Amino acid sequence: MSSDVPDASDVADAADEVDAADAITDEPEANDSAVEEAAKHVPSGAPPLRVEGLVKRFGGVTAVDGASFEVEQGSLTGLIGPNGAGKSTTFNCITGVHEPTAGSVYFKGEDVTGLEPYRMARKGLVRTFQIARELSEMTVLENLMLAPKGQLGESAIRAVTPGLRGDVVEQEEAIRERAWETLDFFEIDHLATEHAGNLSGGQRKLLEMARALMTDPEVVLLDEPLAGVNPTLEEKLLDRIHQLREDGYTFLLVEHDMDVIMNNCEHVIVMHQGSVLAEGTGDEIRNDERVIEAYLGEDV
Amino acid sequence: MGTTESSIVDSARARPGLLLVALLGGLLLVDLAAKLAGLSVGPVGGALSADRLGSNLWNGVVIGLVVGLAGIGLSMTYSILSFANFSHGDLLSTGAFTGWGVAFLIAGFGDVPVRALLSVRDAGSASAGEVGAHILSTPVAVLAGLVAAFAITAAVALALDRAFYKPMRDRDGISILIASIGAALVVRYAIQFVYGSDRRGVTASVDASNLAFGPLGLSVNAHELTIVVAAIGLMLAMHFMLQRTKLGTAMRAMADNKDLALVTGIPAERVVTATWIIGGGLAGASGYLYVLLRGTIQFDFGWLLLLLIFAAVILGGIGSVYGAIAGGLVIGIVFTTSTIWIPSDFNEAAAFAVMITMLLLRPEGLFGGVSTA
Amino acid sequence: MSVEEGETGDERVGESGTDETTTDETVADDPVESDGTAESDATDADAGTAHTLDGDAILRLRDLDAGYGDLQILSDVDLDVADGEYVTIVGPNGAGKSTVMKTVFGLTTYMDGTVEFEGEPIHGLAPERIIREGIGFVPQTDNVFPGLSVRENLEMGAYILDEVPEDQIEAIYDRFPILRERKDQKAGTLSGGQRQMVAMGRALMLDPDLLLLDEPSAGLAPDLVSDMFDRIDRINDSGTAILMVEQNAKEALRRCDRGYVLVNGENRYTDRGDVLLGDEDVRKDFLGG
Amino acid sequence: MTDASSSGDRDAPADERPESATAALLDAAKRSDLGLVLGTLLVVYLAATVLTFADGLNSVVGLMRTLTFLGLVYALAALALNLQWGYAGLFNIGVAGFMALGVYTMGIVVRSPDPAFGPPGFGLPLPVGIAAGMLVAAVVGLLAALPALRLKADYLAIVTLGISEIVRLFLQSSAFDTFLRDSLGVGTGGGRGMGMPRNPVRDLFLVDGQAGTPTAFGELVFGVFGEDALGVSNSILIDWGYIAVLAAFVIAFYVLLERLGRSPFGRTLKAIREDELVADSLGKNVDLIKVKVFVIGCALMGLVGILWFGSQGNVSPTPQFMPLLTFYVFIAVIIGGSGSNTGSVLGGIVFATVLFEGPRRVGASVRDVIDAETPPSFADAVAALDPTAFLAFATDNVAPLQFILLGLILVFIMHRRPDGILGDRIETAAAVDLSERPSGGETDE
Repeated sequence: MSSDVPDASDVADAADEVDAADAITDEPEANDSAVEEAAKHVPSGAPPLRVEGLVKRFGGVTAVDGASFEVEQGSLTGLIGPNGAGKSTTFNCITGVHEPTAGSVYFKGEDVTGLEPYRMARKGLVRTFQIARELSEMTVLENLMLAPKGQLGESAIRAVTPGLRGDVVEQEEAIRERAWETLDFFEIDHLATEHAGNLSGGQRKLLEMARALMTDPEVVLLDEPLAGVNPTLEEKLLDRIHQLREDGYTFLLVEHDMDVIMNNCEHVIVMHQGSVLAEGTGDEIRNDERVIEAYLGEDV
Repeated sequence: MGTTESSIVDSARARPGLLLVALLGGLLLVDLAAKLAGLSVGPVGGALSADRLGSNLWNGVVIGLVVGLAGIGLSMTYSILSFANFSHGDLLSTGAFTGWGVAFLIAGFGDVPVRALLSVRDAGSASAGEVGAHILSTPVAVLAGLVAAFAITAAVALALDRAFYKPMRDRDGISILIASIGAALVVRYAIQFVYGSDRRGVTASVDASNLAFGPLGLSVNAHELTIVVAAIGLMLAMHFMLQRTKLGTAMRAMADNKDLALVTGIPAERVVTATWIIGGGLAGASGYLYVLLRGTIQFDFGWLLLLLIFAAVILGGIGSVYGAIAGGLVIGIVFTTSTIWIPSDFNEAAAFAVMITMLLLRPEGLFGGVSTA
Repeated sequence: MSVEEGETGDERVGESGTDETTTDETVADDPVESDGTAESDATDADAGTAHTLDGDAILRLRDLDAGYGDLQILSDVDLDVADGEYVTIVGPNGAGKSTVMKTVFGLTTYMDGTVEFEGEPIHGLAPERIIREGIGFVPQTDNVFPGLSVRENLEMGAYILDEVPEDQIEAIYDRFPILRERKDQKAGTLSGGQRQMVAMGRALMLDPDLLLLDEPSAGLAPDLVSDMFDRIDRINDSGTAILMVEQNAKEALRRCDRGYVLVNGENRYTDRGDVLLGDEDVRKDFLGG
Repeated sequence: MTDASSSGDRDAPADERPESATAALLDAAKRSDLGLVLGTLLVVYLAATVLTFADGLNSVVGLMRTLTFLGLVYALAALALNLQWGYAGLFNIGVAGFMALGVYTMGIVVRSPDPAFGPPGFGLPLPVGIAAGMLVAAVVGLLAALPALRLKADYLAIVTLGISEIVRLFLQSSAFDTFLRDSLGVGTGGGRGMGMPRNPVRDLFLVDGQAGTPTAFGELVFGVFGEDALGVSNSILIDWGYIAVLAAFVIAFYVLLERLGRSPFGRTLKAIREDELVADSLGKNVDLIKVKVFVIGCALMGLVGILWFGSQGNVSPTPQFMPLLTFYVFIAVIIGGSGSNTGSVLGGIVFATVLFEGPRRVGASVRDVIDAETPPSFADAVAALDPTAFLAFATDNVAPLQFILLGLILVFIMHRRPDGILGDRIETAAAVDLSERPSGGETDE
């Protein structure tokens, strides 16, 4: 099957619905995202994601200690580092799960430090989880249909009022169609009506990514998307990531499999003891003495 | 890290609710002082005798000790078994009925049929109040009842664990909480079925049982004194058990970190058994003492006390045994002194309000209890 | 005890088995020799592919499959630890190193294969039983009871004994004198290095034949790491076999008798620590190739 | 029904054959939710007929009325709780308090301002009272929810139980009654409670609600079923009229909640129940949605309080609004399986009829046929060493036994069938059909 990427044109219908929804819905945050939605098409000089002097302490433990880096528009950037380097905490600070102790996070030039995860997602930054967090009591299709922004039916009143429900159903049909297309793209359409709890580990990873894409993001943070995935599926997932990149998505990838990082990311950031130790291409990183030392241990 | 002062300012800025509560507390204290001094400025102040305040505080301490004693078991099951036990209040009733049955048996042996004595009710010519035991007239009966209340309730708590909770050991806290509501119904209505639903007096009246402390204007009842001594004794025993015995240390270890306790080789089931025996036994003893204080018994009094016990435990930091005791004292004093400001209809509501405020402002409690789940 | 399944192992490996003095020689005394061995033996692919010992092993894993729930992490892992031996497991992130350790202690989902300790199968036993068999375990994080005093932490290590073994507590205070000074202090108030000592002391309370250490250097300030490794050396010198997972591969391989390199939940290389340390392929496994 | 299922059983292909006849029955009934509810009611009616057959039609219809009324009000309460707990996982055990707020507010708003008739009210029309009742329940729900929803589930449980008790203690308090009279000129009646405004359904049958002067409609109904025809008393017939209203509310609740559930809103609730962080990370404002659903649920509970207790002539805080009421509703939801609206309706009916009323009726019937004096106490019953005497005691004290049974059932369900009697009914959370790919879309491969 050919590349059925659910790109902008494919999802135009649904996206239009979304914009319409934002104008009507009563939640103020949704209006923000409508603005963002419009801004998206205007090329901006600022990088999609920039982290500056990020510090996160838990009690007396400093997990992230002044990390600074940038993710370029349309890139596939790898973030690596030995255990305890602070990668996950950095991820959590960017996505708003933790509030940073100090430092800033910029999304397309805008200071978004400390915004809650849902606000980050609405702005267009979405993440996947290291251990897939599928909603196991929902079907695969429901999992996907949960994600899109600006759903009319998320207003309780619209969902139940007879005169208004027509629009909800119409939008649901568009979202359903887009969900099917996304499932096609990840080749898990045969699992659509399966409860997510019945999926294999690898399939759950695919589901996570498919669901994240349904939010129509600009930047996708992938937390070990390949952990526990078999080689065939791994290839499929990487292939999808590359395809999506060509469609303009930006990826930041945390992965412990070095080969994956070195062979797929054009830019690699190495974290060690909470800060950025080195940056560069895969080859530069591989031959960087400091990186080698960080990974193999220092002389003591 | 700043200095202490700046951190106080910071926390006040970060938590306006806390500031508000502190202000309110300060206002009440000022008002109390004004009342004692007999001053009256607008809505503030009024008249309050030191005697009344003294007796309010004393009553608060007595109730607080009973509630705190009951809270120990609730706190232990929460920290070691990770669920809020809604059947704990009915363990109080279990202890009260069984304990008073034994006390009656000893106090009224020979005069009244045994079956009436054991079911804590009147029979023939003797009313329950007449059989009733008293610490001054029948001290052995009262003390034997206390021991029986502890022992029988411990056995009941253990049986409940084996039948209801053990099969659910690895389930989530809410599922076990719901099962504990079921267990509460079973226990409460088994008590009603066996003992009947009427409220009845149990303590005898004895002349000159009040000891007056002249200078303080306090009049202390012999039963109140018994309760204070017994409750403090049990708390000290509990403290000794927790701090000085291997079992107690293992309990604290389990409450600290269950996974580590497992890999350290602490036999979890044995600790759980001990937890039920001690927690249940203390609940039974406190139920028995509560009835000694009130003088009457009724099948659902423990259930009605449960929320107050929860209030005490949450106030002290759920999971912390010492917090439960301190929380009990605070709740007891709030319960009795709140009548200075509000009608006595609301003293219970005031205690719940204190609990809810605590949960909202500082869910970890005064003493930062164990975090489970 | 039968040893039929011991595959045609490497001679180098067999030697380092039982003798403590060997340990000292290879690890501490003779770095030059190690380098020499590395040169001659590290002929890429065939270097160190036998994962089992010829002789007796107190801990013996064969074809072990394990994981969490339905997620399989380890597949067909073979691993031996001889009496008194010092073995480390290294490997890139996510290789399943800690999983090996937890599986020995019965804390993961066992799927297939065997775990034997001193000739007896131990998989499926409760941790309490495994401790009785003579294995001590120091988890990576949260490895002290913060609300208990140092002494109480140690006492808990000997819970299964009827009496608190005072002489053993004294022995542990002798080994870690700072703990004697802090014996009444709550463990939660100690520094990271001191906590690690409490955790090790607790695991040593029953004088185990084998001590499992999960990343003992994790979270320690760099200047404390060397101290920590020295302490582990001394524990090993007194006869306790060590199986250690370590992030600091360089130091761990330098100090151990034998090392296992795990990649993606499978055995990759097994050899003397210094040999692995000098191996170009091992280095590639860490940084990708 | 039995016939249908057994024939269905025979026709079923071997691999789909259910394990037993009961399973077959359940299986057949599950395919039609309405059939399931009506079938259950039918069984209940059958049992009621058997129990009271000898006493004549009036008794049969009277018992059916009581059972249906209770079944429907519990179904309503269970539906409201299911929205909070079943859909969103919010463990609210203050149901009794929110019901009390609803019905008391309605009473205060609607009652006559004249203190001669008991606690005075504002004397406003009934619809205003109902709206006010729902509003007050919703506002208190909002005040409770705003901070409390950040707490863990077990803390939320204790807070809501505490709020429910505070509400009851206030309503119970004569000081509060006096305070209201002094400040607003209205009262609660304190511990004695307050009389409820006349049920409008009564006006449908009787002119100005006066017995003896039926309306044209009343004339017609009484003529067909009444004492002179089939022999059913007028008051029972009027109650059936109210039951029809309740049934309409059950249907309305059901449709409302199903629509909520089968919408993006319901999908978000389901996601929050399972994993808040996922919902949050996908751009859902979890806190806001939780507050919304909690407030909607509390408003519905207020309405249920009005429909239920507002029709009972008089309300009093104790014992009507004790926490036990909350647990009844919880048991109803748990029996039906939390998360399923059909389950809630069914659980309400089964709880009210089989568990709540059933044992009393059966106990009374058994007591009638036992020829023995009831021993004065349990100890006497045991000491008598006579099984008949013991049975007489047990059947005379069937209420506590019934509660013990309830407790055991609750524990049993948590042990064996945490998904409820209907099993795991995972309902689709979308406004469109998700069972298969719409034909418009391309077919794969």
